[in-house]
Amino acid sequence: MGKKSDVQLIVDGKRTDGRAPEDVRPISMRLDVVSRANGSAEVSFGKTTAVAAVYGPRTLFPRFMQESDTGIIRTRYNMAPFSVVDRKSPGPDRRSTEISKVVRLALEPSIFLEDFPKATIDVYVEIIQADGSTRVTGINAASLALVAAGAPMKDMVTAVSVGKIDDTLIVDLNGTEDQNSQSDVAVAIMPRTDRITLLQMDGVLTKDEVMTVLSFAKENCHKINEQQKKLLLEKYTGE
Amino acid sequence: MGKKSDVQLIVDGKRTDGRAPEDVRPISMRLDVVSRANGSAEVSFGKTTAVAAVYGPRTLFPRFMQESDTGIIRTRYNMAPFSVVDRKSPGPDRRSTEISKVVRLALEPSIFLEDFPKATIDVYVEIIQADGSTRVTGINAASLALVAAGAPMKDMVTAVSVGKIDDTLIVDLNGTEDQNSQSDVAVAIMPRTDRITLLQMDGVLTKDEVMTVLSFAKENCHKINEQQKKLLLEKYTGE
Amino acid sequence: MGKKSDVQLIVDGKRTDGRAPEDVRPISMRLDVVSRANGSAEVSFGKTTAVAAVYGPRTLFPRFMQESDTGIIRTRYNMAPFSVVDRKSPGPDRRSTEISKVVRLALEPSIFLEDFPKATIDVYVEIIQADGSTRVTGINAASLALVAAGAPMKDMVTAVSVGKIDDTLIVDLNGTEDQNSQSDVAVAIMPRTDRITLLQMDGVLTKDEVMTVLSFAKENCHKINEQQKKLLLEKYTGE
Amino acid sequence: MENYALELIQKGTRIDERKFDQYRNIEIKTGVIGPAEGSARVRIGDTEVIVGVKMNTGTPFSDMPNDGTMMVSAEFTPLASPDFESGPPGEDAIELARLVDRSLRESKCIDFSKLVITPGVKVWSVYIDIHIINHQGNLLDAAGLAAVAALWNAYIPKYENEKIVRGEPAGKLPISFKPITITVGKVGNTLLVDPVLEEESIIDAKMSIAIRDDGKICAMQKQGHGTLEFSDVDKMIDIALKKSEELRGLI
Amino acid sequence: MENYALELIQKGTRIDERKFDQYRNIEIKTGVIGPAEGSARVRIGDTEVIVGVKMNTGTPFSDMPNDGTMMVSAEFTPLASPDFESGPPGEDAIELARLVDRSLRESKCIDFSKLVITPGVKVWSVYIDIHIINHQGNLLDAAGLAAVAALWNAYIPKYENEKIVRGEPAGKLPISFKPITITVGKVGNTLLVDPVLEEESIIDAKMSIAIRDDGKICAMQKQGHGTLEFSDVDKMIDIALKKSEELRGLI
Amino acid sequence: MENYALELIQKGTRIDERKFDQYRNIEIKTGVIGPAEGSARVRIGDTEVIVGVKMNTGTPFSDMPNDGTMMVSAEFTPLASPDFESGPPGEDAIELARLVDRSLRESKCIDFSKLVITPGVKVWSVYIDIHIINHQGNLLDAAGLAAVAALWNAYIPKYENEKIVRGEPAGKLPISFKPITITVGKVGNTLLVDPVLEEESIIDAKMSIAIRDDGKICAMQKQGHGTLEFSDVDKMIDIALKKSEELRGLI
Repeated sequence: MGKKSDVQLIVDGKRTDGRAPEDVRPISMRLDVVSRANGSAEVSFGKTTAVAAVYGPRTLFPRFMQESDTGIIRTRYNMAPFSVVDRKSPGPDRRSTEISKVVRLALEPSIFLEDFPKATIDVYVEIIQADGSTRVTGINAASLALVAAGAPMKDMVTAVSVGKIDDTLIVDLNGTEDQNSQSDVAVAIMPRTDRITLLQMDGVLTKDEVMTVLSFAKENCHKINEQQKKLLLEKYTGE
Repeated sequence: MGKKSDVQLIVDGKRTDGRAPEDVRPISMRLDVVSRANGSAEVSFGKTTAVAAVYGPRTLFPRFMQESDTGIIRTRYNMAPFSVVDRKSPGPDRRSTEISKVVRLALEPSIFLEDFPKATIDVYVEIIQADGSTRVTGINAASLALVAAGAPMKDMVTAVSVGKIDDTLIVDLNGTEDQNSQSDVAVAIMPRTDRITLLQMDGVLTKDEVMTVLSFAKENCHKINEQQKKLLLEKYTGE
Repeated sequence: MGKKSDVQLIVDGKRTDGRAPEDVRPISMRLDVVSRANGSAEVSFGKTTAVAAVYGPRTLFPRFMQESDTGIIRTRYNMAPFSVVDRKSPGPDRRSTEISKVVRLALEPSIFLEDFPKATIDVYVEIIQADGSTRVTGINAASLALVAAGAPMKDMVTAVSVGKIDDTLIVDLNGTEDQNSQSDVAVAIMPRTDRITLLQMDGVLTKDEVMTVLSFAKENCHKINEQQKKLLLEKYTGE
Repeated sequence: MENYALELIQKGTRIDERKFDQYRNIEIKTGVIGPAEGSARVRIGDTEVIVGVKMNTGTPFSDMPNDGTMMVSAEFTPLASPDFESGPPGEDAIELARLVDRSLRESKCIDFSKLVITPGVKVWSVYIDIHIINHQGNLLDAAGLAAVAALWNAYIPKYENEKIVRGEPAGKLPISFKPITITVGKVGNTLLVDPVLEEESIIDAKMSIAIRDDGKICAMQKQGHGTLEFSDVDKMIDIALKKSEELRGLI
Repeated sequence: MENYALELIQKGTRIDERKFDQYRNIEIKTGVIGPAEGSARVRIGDTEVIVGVKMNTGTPFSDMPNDGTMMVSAEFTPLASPDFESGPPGEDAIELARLVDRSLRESKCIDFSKLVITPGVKVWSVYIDIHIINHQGNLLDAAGLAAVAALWNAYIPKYENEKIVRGEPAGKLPISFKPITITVGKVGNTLLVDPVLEEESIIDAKMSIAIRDDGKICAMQKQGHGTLEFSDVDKMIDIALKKSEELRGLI
Repeated sequence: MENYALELIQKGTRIDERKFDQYRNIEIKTGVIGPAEGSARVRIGDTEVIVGVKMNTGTPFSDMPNDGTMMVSAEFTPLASPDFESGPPGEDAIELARLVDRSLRESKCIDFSKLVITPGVKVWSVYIDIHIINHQGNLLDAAGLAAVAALWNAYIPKYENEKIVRGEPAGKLPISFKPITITVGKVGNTLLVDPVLEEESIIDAKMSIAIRDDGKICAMQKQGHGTLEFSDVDKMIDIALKKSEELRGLI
């Protein structure tokens, strides 16, 4: 990240995988993939696939961790060993520990925690295939799973990655772009109010560039959120 | 295991340590080797030596692990670092974790768990010297220790290893045989009812061979159980 | 340790850092360096610097560790990764685990534990710079922190290292001396009664030498304790 | 719920109306994980397992200088079941991984002699990772099936200038057998295969039996809290022999 | 206490009477740790952090054969706060270390190309250890400041006969930038910098922004339980740009 | 029970009627562990400890290129006492291992200069593992005795073609001294050796003293919750000097 690659990533206006800068990869979303979870979803952006499952609200143990006036949310972001080109040893590492935290903070504002005192909602995100933008894909899956679980929610959370490669702003970075970007930004918002719940930026940008990147991210979050809502609508009204 | 060795393991009907195929190595058994345990035993089959100690029934902590209508049994199978030719790092590994589980399942059916609700019986098995057949030696020691501890028991548990080397069925594999066997089977039974409580088989055998192996194992378990009973009789009726 | 170095450590009666054998390095002591601790102190002997903080008496959790008729003291001795010439991986190792124990036993006799049943006093010692004699420096800092925390105390604890290099008795070993000493002794006493609370000796000494070393240590402890008391007096009466 | 499943079995039927020797619907997809050299996603009913195969270079064992190596791991992710916990693999995950390991190793499924780069110095190491997505019973059979399917789907990447060239296959992974693990459970006097979760909790004991293409048994393990009779083992092997052929046909 | 801090902010003032864009008194001492190749002890008010830089030799990453490496770790020692626990780094310590890491890495603060001993084989590894001594709020800004100060103070030791000669500098560590991390918090409609502990507990959300000497942003991270509006980010960057110059001047 | 032991000591006698400077019956068996290069099983009364010595090859420390290495570990297996727990070694096990380590190292018991295979590159590493079988008091003295007995019983295996030939001795392990650790406890004004478990719990403080064959002291450590007077140390050393000769005679 933050390094301008020698290879050209945009040729004739097309990215390495043939997309235009403003194209998100093909998205697939599926609900109810884990039988015993209260809610679950599998979301793919191209070859990045995340499965999320939500358990709870359920009573929090050990008891001394309970808070009498509010519930809590816990998250675990994990990558399958085979999800990346160089096999990842099983178990949490520093990166997944940090991402577990930012994912939690990205989702938390969307939930009425005070509705389930002494209890926890546990959100598990497994990355099955990683080709860039894994954390935002995981957040999109987790938000769907939360809705499917009937968690008390103020709004959904929708996330996207935006970046700068070859001095061009792009959306939904794939793995190659992620590694060679001049800048890489992950953003999550609650679409109804455009409130930011996640913002992580790497690379080198001027203030103006940052603000442009954020608008671009917001716009794409809204598009993705339409797809999330469509899926949920089908589940609850259709078929 | 499961690999036919280049070296011949049976020459003129004799095994590497001079035994006939149907011979168990010299067995020694001793009770009450650990002062503060409720029961304990040391058992050797040739140069394989296991010490077992039983603590409990004792109240199980932390309390949330207690089961209100039954007791539980916990086991720990551990090898001393010096017990094997290539020093083993202290602490559990994947093999000892699996064996701790199968030893527990091998012993559990022999115990009236419902007699001690909310409590645990803890069985510790230490392998002091390893020359093949360690898990079955450990089970034999543990069963003696359970009786010595006065645990409420339906029956004893007796275990033996059988295998196939140079196309011949053998009993009580030593270390060399274990590493070069065509097949290696560990069996534990409750001798009064011939119920199987442990069966682990590696290698390649036909169904008929498996069934022959099992008969052979049963027969040898009965012989070993006679020695276990003799020892206990001496203890309780007095030398 | 215990090895007579090839390099000469005393030349013309002077040690590698210019001191005479009986000289302690310049000592600096400061109180109240950690805002939220009940008491804290930073102590340097030359380039060895320890920070100690005391929390408590505070209720001990989990509850089953509480003792109904007495309090306990817990200690953690830790070295910063950059405190030593060869970077130390963060986290406890065997050495720091042992030293945490001996520091606890060195401090414990000075405290009226029975004054705070079910509670704990937690003493944390961080070595910031290590140039020999870290554990005794840590004990001196911890004892100051305990007084500053208002812990119920019978006496202070004062510690010093003494050793033998080039067949000469020296006090307050620096890092080079520590590594090349013929013998290295750490001693802590409660100065009012001359009771020994810590004594660790490495190297090879005759009994007579040991007894001389101990007298030498006692004498130096008293000198150091004067400085500890002076500092406390300033805090509680002065400025 | 558990009593209901038991009651049904005692009446000769099952909670999902299957026959006692009938598996749930099985679905096998291979090549599903881009970054892996081999992969399979297997569903047995709702139970779902992904296995990924990664090829790395490593050092051979000193007593096997001319053989590649293999390592099987399993993660029981807390996502897949409320009974699974975060943290290092527990004894059930370790047992499952070791059982899959043994079925592959003892059956000589992988031809390790063809995985040597420099004899005694550098060989291919086959990492087989079992990832549980949805636990609705009979994990071991699903994991075993997925492992074999992923291995048959796997390739060896190109190796040039002492480096692996990821994504460029140099050839298929050399596989000789398709060992199939069949677990047969015992409830009272009934033997059954492929228990769902509700059935697993009332099973007295079960036997997992790995069968090679030639009908030979290459691994067995009794599981569960109860006991088995010798005659049970006889019948269980017969069931396993029959079902293993059926499942092998799916790969 | 928390409500009092909040009440004051709502009234337009702070618990210690600072302005909203004012840091507490900052004190930076470098070269304070004898055994370290670089070190700094930074106080912002009562908050105190020591950073030590240790130079070791290591292997370069295979995709960066001509670059040295860097590793940032943080210990939240239980000495520094009753809220810190013994044990391996928790998520807060890991996040802080990774944020400092990113601010250094993305800004290209260290010139890694000058840290090669034998290309592809042996390079210098820069270990940056953050040790918290006193936690009274705003740890990240203090840690970031200490890291940069320690790096600017650091030297490369002599390297002779394949060995590091400790204590003998062979030259300065090659440093190009002084990235400064400024954390701006939001309480209601108020934006403020350098919160003390009492203020941190009532902050809705905050943004940490790392700024390079040329005014470019090289890392950002939203923190805290609440949300931010897009217009907040605009204002927060302005504050960070201004304050980063001020703090950079202190090193 | 504890009070009874204390009461007896105050009356000038002990729970098992021994003299204050008398050890329980000591039994030392060497060569008891087939796979180990050296081993000893020591019983002091009911207390039982096994020490195994394993010889491996390793890399010398960079500051000691011409010396072999040694590593002492202790396992307080939960089998040996209800007070011991499963898991990594606790502080008591670590302290015991380190005390045995120091008594061996400081006494120069092992001649490390004779354990070099290739100077600076490959040396013998002596692994000394202490395994507690039965804890009935005075573990350290038993462990120290077993360690020395196992070392005197140990051999260096043959080393051919860069490999250890296990089971074939090439010569004795080079041992020069028999350091003996004697622990002297203080209860009120009474000093005593070899406390049983009931006595250990009422001991104010104790001193472990390692003595070399030439009567020199090579390690000391105060243990226990209480304090000692300087005059106690004087007397304790005298007791240790006397008892160490007695115990050394048993090896």
